[in-house]
Amino acid sequence: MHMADALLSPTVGAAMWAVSAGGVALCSARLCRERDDRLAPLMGVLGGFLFAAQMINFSIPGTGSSGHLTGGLLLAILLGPSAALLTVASVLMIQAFFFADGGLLALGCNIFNLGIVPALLVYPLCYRRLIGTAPGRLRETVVTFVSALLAMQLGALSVVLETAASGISALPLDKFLLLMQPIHLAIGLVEGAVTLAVVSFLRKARPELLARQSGPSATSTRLTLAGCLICALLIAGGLSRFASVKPDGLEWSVAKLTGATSLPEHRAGLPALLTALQHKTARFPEYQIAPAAAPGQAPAAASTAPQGMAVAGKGSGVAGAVGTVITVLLVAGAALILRRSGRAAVAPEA
Amino acid sequence: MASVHGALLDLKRLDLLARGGTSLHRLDPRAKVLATLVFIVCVVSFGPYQLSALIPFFIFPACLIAAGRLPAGYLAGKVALVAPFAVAVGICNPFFDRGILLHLGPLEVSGGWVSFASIVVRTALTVTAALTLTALTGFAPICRALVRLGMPKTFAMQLLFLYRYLFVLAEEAGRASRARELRSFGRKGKGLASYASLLGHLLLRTWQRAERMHMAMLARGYTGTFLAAECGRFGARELLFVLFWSALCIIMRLYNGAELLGSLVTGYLS
Amino acid sequence: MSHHILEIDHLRHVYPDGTEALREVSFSVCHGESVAVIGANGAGKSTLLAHLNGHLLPHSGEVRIGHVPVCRTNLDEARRTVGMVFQDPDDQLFMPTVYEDVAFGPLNLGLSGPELQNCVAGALRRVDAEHLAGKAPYHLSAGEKRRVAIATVLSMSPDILVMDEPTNGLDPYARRQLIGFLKDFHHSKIITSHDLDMVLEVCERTVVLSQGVVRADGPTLEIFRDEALLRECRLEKPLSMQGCPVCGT
Amino acid sequence: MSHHILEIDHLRHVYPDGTEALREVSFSVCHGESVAVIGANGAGKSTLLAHLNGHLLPHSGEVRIGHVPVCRTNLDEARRTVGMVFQDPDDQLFMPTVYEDVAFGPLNLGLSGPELQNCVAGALRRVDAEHLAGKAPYHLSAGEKRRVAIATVLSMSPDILVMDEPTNGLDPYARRQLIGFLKDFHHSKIITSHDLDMVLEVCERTVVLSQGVVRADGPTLEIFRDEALLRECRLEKPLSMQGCPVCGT
Ligand SMILES: Nc1ncnc2c1ncn2[C@@H]1O[C@H](COP(=O)(O)OP(=O)(O)OP(=O)(O)O)[C@@H](O)[C@H]1O
Ligand SMILES: Nc1ncnc2c1ncn2[C@@H]1O[C@H](COP(=O)(O)OP(=O)(O)OP(=O)(O)O)[C@@H](O)[C@H]1O
Ligand SMILES: [Mg+2]
Ligand SMILES: [Mg+2]
Repeated sequence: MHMADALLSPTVGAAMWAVSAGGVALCSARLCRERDDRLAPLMGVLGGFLFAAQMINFSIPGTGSSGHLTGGLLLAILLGPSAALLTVASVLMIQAFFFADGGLLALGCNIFNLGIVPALLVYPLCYRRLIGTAPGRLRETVVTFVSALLAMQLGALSVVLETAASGISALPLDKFLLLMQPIHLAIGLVEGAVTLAVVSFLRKARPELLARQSGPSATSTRLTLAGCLICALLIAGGLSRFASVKPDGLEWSVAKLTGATSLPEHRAGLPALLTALQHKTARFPEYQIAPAAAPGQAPAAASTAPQGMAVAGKGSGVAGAVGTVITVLLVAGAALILRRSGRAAVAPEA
Repeated sequence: MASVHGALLDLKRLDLLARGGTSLHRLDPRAKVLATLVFIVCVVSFGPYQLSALIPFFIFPACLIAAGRLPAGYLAGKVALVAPFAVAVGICNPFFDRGILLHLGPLEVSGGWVSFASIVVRTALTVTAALTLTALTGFAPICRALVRLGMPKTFAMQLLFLYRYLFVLAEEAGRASRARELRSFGRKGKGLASYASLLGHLLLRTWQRAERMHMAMLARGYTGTFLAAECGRFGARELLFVLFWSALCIIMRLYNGAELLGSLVTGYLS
Repeated sequence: MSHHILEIDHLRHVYPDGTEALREVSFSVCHGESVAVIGANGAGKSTLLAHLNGHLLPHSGEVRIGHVPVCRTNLDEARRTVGMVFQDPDDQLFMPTVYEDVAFGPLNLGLSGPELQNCVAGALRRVDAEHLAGKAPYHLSAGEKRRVAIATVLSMSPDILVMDEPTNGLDPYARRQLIGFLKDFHHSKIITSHDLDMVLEVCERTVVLSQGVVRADGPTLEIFRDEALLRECRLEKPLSMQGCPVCGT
Repeated sequence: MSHHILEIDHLRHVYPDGTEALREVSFSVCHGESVAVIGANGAGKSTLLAHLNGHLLPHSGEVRIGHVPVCRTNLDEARRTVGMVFQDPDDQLFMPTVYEDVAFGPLNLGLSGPELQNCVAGALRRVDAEHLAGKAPYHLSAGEKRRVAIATVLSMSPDILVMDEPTNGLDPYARRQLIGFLKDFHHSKIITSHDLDMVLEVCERTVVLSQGVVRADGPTLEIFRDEALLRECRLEKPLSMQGCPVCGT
């Protein structure tokens, strides 16, 4: 359930980038402070493990389909929340760059859905609270299942919210929810089962590995606070989109919020660039998105859409189509010429 | 386990492409990362019903692929395979959004179809841009570029380690899952029990490998921080590259080139 | 003509990245024969073995087991007939205990109850590892792991045993034990190895692979006497044959 | 008395799970000497090597490098003096390119600029791998990986070179190349291996380890002539000493 660039609006994308960059920065700083030099190679290879594990499937009995491990919760149990977040984020980043799984803008959303949710929200707030210090068999089973389910449900929920807030998909919010949540109920159960099985395998084979994480974490309260803040940011960002009729409302609120969190990554680097660009483009009339929940009124909505449709009046559909074809031809031609000339230029050198 | 192999080969292939010697390859990675980000933001900032305005954007990946001498067919094939989620969600649009939006002669096109097509085109654009960036730059340089654009160093190190051991571990996992497949006739043996146990073994071996790696790193003076050996230069060429493509993307964002061209031509004809 | 014959016929394999790992490989194995496939690093040995049980499918040419070409539709049959022992036993042992691991294949073939137990016990007995049944694979020594890996394959009573570098990482005693076991085992066998002394003892016939082509195929001793051929293929005489004062050099 | 001497003195190591991997190990290495440590699987060879650069610390007894005991406070010094080449080169090559990998150690030692470049180029030249500098480790063959792994260690100009099973998985040609390189290399060396023929060629002295104790220590040839000792320690004569299998002498 990777979020994809094509379903995202730049505002939502930038907001989620900011949130995820903040999370990654926070966790990097924490790890830097801990200075456990064993952690660098361990996180690296466990990321590789996660990646490799996701390529192995198992068949889910009775359905004929197959599943695999997402791993956010498992890594949090093994490495602690900060290292787990960085590891999941790095796997997602490789997937974005090499398999274009998701995409570069959607990376922020994906890190949030699959990394921050299980590692910084569910693990400290649910798993650690419930599991206690010396859990029995039953308790461990129940808590692991509940945590995995919760992580999956929250992840799926944020996919839905992000998609809806972006407004590219016409899928109504309620239908989308009804589609996503039950599917992820099943996936969450499977995730819980695999996590539990792997943890108990490790407990039998190398108990000392799990002992590392069983002590109470001193910084968990701060992490929890950070989690709450992030959550608030998300909800504020998502809801303000729905609440505000004024298209600029979200940009304004996000800019204000990201400014207020005063994490350095928000002002420097990519997110700032994204928001700045968004501000520039937003000076021109923003297209009102047709209210997806009211499909019958689409023509009316279209007529209110200020620009795109205004040019695309009745007759100009043809003009658009002709123009599209010509543009494609032009692009292809340019590429061919470039390739030829490139070859000609390179050939004498070589 | 064809997928393990396929994914690995794609990785290796992109990695090999990144070692090409064109001037685009030599450009400082930061320039390419910045230009690609501007491009993607411009593309996704269009409204859901805009289709023709997206088309001119193909000029960016097309030029990079051509000038970087990348295999266009291979990249196109990869683009066709990815983003099933976006397409799956997008295909719902025609069902929920039936209002007629366009008339192409006698053909009436509903808003849902237009926005679906728009989603597909966006997917193609963003995915091609990301893959082109990787194929022109390579992963390690991208990481270094991101560090110099503000990414935390701990995270960058983590990315480099991951990338290095991806190959080793994925091959290990591929062999293990192949061994399981050879002895599970049909799908019977591929249930949860053997899956979890296989993962457990893999995790154990991974952990032992991490311990050995740590030993190797300590043996060579590792103290918890990584020192960078080389760094590129962000010169005039890089600046020009970024400015040119950003300007072009923003212009294409503001003026619908295809539409203008089309009305010009149809205006002539009628 | 025997049923258990294996024929490799003009086999060619190109990896998706364009590496032509096998270019033109043809040979066949009779019932009960022991064949070694030797060659330098990257000669294509492991690639060839992966074709025998249909893990890789040929680009052109074919592999026939008992005159039936291996293809997508009869993979299960091929996998039961050809028992594959991997180079690294860790890849092959993935269940929590040795017993479960050896039972994994037969269970999937539909055995159960006492039949299953007999089958597992028999396989473990043949490799002399009955006492290990209850242990976890990660607690075994290198030699024990190797023997158990062989048992997991034997429990499916394959007709042909295929092994990739079986003596790798074993100490001299465990290696000797394995050689003894392989000599006693009167099945068809195909073995790849860089341990040419083991090849000399276990296999009566040797196929030399070099850059994806069969460079030579004949009685093991004859091949090992041809120094020019060996040198060309980045090989050398088995160590025990180097500098024998009685015969040659 | 030389400065570069390595002394292992009543070394004992118990793993956290209670396995007593080393019970009582004592021997010492002089400047310029090549010592092989041989023994069965699980005899404790790798555990012993891990003590030499302080990755594991002894339960009792000590390891002295140049008369200074290795302990928590002088680990850095010990690690610079003892260059360790691992059994699996993949564990050792962890940077994106060969150049960066070889430069990793010198960088941490504080070299930079042309000094660094010279050091890296020199190390790569010594293992004949200059042309590989720009490659990624996962694009190398088994023999190339091994050579680069040695270069990563040489670049720190260690006083003692320690190698764990260096010929494992190499084809005969690459193995011969490695042996040639090791013979030319006039440093102190400690090598563990199951490849006793390589030991015979490279090391003038051999230590036999068995179940965590030193069973024998002496000139290599003498040790390999003592068949009773070898049999007891799950070893056997090097293959080239075992008599020719062809003419049966
Ligand atoms: N998955 C793969 N993709 C691309 N090329 C591959 C792949 N696997 C192997 N090769 C290449 O195919 C050739 C043959 O490889 P193979 O593993 O069969 O050699 P081998 O004879 O088993 O070598 P070794 O003795 O080192 O095990 C090599 O050049 C190798 O680099
Ligand atoms: N991390 C560990 N925890 C517990 N026991 C271990 C660990 N590593 C090794 N051992 C045990 O210590 C003993 C010595 O192991 P070691 O790896 O040193 O043997 P070795 O001589 O290197 O064997 P090989 O020739 O197979 O490499 C073995 O019995 C092994 O099972
Ligand atoms: Mg092989
Ligand atoms: Mg060892």
